[in-house]
Amino acid sequence: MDILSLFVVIPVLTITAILLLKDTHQVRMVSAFGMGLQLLMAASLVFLYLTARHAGNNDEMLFVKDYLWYKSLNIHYAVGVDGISVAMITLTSLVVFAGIFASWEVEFLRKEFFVSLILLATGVFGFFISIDLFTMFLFYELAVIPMYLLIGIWGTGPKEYSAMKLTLMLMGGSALLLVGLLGIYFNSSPDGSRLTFNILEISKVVIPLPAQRIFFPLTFVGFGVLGALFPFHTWSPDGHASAPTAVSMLHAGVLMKLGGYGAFRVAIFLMPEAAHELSWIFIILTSISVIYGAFGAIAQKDLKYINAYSSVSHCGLVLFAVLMMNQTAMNGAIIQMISHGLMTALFFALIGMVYGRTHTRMIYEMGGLMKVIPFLSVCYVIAGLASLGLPGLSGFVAEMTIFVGAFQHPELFYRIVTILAVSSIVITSVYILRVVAILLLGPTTNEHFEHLPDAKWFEKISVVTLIGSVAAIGLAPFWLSTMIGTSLHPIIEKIISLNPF
Amino acid sequence: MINFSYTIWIPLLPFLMFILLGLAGHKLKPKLSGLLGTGGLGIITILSYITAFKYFFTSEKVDGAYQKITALNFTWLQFTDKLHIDLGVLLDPISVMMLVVITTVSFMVHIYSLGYMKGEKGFERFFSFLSLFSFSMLGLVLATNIFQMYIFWELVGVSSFLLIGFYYQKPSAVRASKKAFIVTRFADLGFLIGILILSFNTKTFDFITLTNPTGSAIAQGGGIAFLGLSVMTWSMIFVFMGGVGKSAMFPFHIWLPDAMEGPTPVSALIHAATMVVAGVYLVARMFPIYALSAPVALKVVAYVGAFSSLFAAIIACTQTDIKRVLAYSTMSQIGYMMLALGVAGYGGHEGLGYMASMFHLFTHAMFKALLFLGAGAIIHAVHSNYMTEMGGLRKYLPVTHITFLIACLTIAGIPPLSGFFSKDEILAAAFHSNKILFAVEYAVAGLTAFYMFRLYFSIFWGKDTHYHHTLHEAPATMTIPLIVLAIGCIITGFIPFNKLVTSDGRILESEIELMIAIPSVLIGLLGIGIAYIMYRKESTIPDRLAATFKYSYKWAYNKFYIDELYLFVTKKIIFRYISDPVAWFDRHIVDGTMNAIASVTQSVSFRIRGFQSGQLQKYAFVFVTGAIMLAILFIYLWK
Amino acid sequence: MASIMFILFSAMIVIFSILTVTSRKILRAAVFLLFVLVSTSGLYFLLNYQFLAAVQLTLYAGGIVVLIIFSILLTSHISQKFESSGWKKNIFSAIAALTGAILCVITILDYKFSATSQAAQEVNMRLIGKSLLSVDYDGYVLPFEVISVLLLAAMVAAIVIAKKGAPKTIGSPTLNQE
Amino acid sequence: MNSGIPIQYFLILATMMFFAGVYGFLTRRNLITILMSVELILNSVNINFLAFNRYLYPHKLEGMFFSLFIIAVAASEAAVAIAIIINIYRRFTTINVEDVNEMKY
Repeated sequence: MDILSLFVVIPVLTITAILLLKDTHQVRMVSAFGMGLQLLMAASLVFLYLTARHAGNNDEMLFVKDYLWYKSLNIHYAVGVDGISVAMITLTSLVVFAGIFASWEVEFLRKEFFVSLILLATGVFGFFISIDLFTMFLFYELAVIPMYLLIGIWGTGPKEYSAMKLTLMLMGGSALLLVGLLGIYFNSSPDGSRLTFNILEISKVVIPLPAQRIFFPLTFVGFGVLGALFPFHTWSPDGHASAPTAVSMLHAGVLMKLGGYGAFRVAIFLMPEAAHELSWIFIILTSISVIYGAFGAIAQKDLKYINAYSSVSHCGLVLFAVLMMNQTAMNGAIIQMISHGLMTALFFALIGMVYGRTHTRMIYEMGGLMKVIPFLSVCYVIAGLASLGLPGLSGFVAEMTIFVGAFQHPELFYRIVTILAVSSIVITSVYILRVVAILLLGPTTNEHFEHLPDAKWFEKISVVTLIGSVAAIGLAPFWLSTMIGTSLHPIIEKIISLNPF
Repeated sequence: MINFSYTIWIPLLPFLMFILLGLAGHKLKPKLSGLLGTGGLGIITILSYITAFKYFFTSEKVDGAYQKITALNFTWLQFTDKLHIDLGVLLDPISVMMLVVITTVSFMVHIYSLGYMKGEKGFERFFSFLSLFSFSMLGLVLATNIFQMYIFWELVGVSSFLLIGFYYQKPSAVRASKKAFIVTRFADLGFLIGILILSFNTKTFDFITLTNPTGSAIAQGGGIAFLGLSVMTWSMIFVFMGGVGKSAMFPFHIWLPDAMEGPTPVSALIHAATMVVAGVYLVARMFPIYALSAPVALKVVAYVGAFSSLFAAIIACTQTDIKRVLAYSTMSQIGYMMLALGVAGYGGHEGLGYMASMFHLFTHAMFKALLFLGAGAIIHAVHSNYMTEMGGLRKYLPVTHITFLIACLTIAGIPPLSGFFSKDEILAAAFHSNKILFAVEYAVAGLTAFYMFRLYFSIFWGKDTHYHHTLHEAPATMTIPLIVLAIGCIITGFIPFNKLVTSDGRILESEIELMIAIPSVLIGLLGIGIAYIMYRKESTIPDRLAATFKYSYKWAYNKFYIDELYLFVTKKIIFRYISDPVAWFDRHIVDGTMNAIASVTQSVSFRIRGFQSGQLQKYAFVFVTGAIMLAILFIYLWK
Repeated sequence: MASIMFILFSAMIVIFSILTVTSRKILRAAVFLLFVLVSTSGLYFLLNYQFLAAVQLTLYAGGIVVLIIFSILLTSHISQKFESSGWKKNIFSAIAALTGAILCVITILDYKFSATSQAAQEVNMRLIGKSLLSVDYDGYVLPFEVISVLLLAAMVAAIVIAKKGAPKTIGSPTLNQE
Repeated sequence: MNSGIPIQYFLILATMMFFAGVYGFLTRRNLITILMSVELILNSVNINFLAFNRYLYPHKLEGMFFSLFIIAVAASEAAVAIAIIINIYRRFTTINVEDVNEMKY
């Protein structure tokens, strides 16, 4: 058994174990154990990866394993990682781990809840380790579908509507994506040899430009739907608002990153010419996402909506940076994915905990919580500061890398758009501070809130894990940035060599 | 070469204190945590003095100029081969000077806070925030590159936010902290854009490379033009925008008066002595570029500074909240410094303004911290911020009275106090460069003397107010810093700044020009005289004057309605005309489109579900007919 | 002789088929069906498939029709006339059926069936029995087994479905409540 | 034994029987009569099988066996169908096919 497949096998084993359990109290222990193991695996993967790189292994992908799966279409179960996937896997295991603890007190159908949650995680892990387009798509779908159940069954508010909307829009996206992937597949060998789904093999050939022009937008939009690309982002506010805590965390923290990761790894990496040609359209869309999401967040009254719009803004920044197609901006995009993943998971965890106490998410119904639940409030402030890009926390590193990178673009148009995107940092601070001021500061407005209990041990584990990671990236971004940068190098080289701009 | 690598501990120690007090503060006894914070700062104050001594007096000069020493530098985040954020320690005359200023004032404020904040809830939190601020401010001044400066720039912003909002249950404090953060954040946007443009053109962040007067970065400046100004000019104007925000220059000054909602020691440290001069420091840091490559931007600096100083001085004459008077006074004095930088040139005698600006920064830190701490002592005793509720306090608070008087005389520019020297240099620099600006500053000098003594007389003299409780002098922890700073006010004027801190590191020959010094003292005395007449005793003159110039008084009293303008822009335009429509648009147009697609699909399905009638025979009929049709089609029609 | 028999049988089949599907009385329809089935077995005799004809008589005419009649007795009155379907439905169905029939007939008449030169095989019981149980190329043991399983399943299913008082095993829960 | 009757006659006969069955299937409302129509259809198919077997491939037995199996299937089908019909009658007290439309939409 190779180490990467373990990332799929461990969740599956955990699920099996949960299903065999009779006692629902043990379910969460088993889940926590399984996902803790996964976190350890991720840590050791980082270690192994860095050791291998240090030992001079300069392959594009490490730990590659390839099993033929379906012969006539040449589908393989092919796995492999580079620095980017390693970083994303680490992110995922962190968020899932924190998510398990954030949903410690789920009572209703607990067993089924954890099974769905871990199934979702399985899909995400599988997605990040795959280097075969078809397998990747399979895991992608595997991640999307449990979402429907998780929101539809354990959600709040208009959960059926939200679940339906989210699933339908994501499925619509994956329909486009499937067309795009098949388009890539059928153009994967212009010289008439065997067609392939393997990313590494496809990256060595040049897909004919007319085909790229058709399939690049399809693939990009397909992934873009998941990455909350304007105007396909509207599932996100409703979906997040209705989802239970851990699902919001996982969804905003990890699942939305599949979009950015896919857009980068598939759409741009495999079809750089069309990407370069068409990037201006998507640059405009993504910068609209960035500004528009931030402005949208200002006007919201529901904590989760605020955060959902903020995610639109931040994820817009990811796609924005990816489209700039230079080393620094892409590096920033990856860091932003990780940083936003952690931050937004933290946010949703805290919102869930606050909601669990006050039973409302409307900011105007709360106030002065800092005095009542200081631990959670301080964590909320930290999350907010991370989100508005305070140095020392991860958001700053990511945003600055993106901005500096994007501003190195040789064309004036892109630089001007970058300045527009930069202005989002102000708007972000407006809505973050607005929430912090209304929610946490000021006098305690409602006497019912005077005696709320502060965080319990499992909530602390969840929150501290995330804050620790956010601060770690913020204080010492160098190792992460280098790990990603090294892996980006061959990709950038391919893109640059084809587009001497 | 002297080894300066220990200087890393100067910012690092407060950071460790912050972590310690922030994480474990609530477990320690409040007193212990206060002492820990103060002790940490005491150590780095000593370190700073040692550094200053070593730098100014024992380090080697090359070609008669102080060198920029990079004591420590490591790459924190790599963007491209050339662009990377480093963290490190850069020592040059201004950063060393700032070290001394910051650690001194901060140390004094720490001691003062031990008394002032005694018994407050969140005592240890206060000290951990103070440590965070000290860390950030020291990191800012020691920055080796512009991006490091930006990092710490943001950090001082956030520590200011946290400290202004220290009384987080007070809605006005929350509002003020929010305002301060957002306004400065908006200005920082300009700073960031400036950095981006600058780095795009020069491909470096490093200060030494950037400000090397013969280096490639400055030589590049003339280049590409946009709206008639060179790229370098644009980037410098944007960078200056950051400075405008942090230093509360017009038009980003609105946060500073509100920031007085924070505890008074915070106002003294952050909003008088250190953080607000960061903008001045920024311009000084980039000065060679401004002077050599972007003279237009430098002009902007000068005019913004001059206008702000006049504008703030006028408002200060009408305010009644003593901390707000001081806040406007701060703004006015920083305007002075900006102006001085703006009229300076690089090197030689042209650099007088630069030197004067730094000098004034130094002296201002002392006397303004003193004024604020004195005001704190008064508020501590009286429990009110309004000078209309004070009067005759000289009897109750003798130490505070004397030190406050010294500070007032210093700011009024009365020799031989330090303010006289620095202000005189500024006026001289302005006089040699631009007569209009000189006239403005001359008037401001008079106004300054007037409003400061208005304050002084109303508090310590004036009518005898009856207080609800017996007033008593502040404890020693509060008076000692007052005395130390008062001594500072007296002696710092004699520091030979022209030998130490100049634009090019060389000694600048300058002497007091009597032609300028005498009139400036005279106008100061005139201001004091008018204040004496109006406020020494209770009198009706101020009210009558206010009635005569009703409209102008009202405008000045309401700060020229700038706040209202901002409120209009933010509340009306941003919230009502941008955010709400965006939210509406998103819910109804974008999401509406998605929902419309869904509902169209649904209604079509409802239409066609009639086929699925459950009537077996209908199905069969359709099937048979279809089969027949297909048969006909394939056998006869498809040939 | 054969042609006479053929004409007789086919006339009976056609007439009674039509009567089966048009008769308004259900029991009568069942009896007409019986006539059709019997005539069909006559045709089988004519084609020299005696075994099959016997099967047809016993199974179809004997078994199924009796079953049908029983169920008729269980579910409706013997003389019950059911209301005729709407004339629209009748007409459209008739048109569809006629069109189909004409189409098929035209196709049949168009096609030239080539006569075979192979010698006919004697179909006797021995051969049938052997073939049914043979595993050779020409053997039918597999379908035979499948059919036996099917019959068994049908038997069990019929019992389970028709069993009274145990509706939980079948049907949707909403139906149970009625 | 090919007694001069052309194979087409058999086929046409089967066709008529078949479409009579189809007509019945489409028009009758009583489930039992529908079942009878199905029997007609099955029978017509049987006739076809046997006719083809006898006229075109007399040396083989496929058609005959197929018919045999069809009869078996028809028997089991009738058994199950009648069980279902009785059950439906119990629940709906009718075996009118138009009233049994729970599965619509």
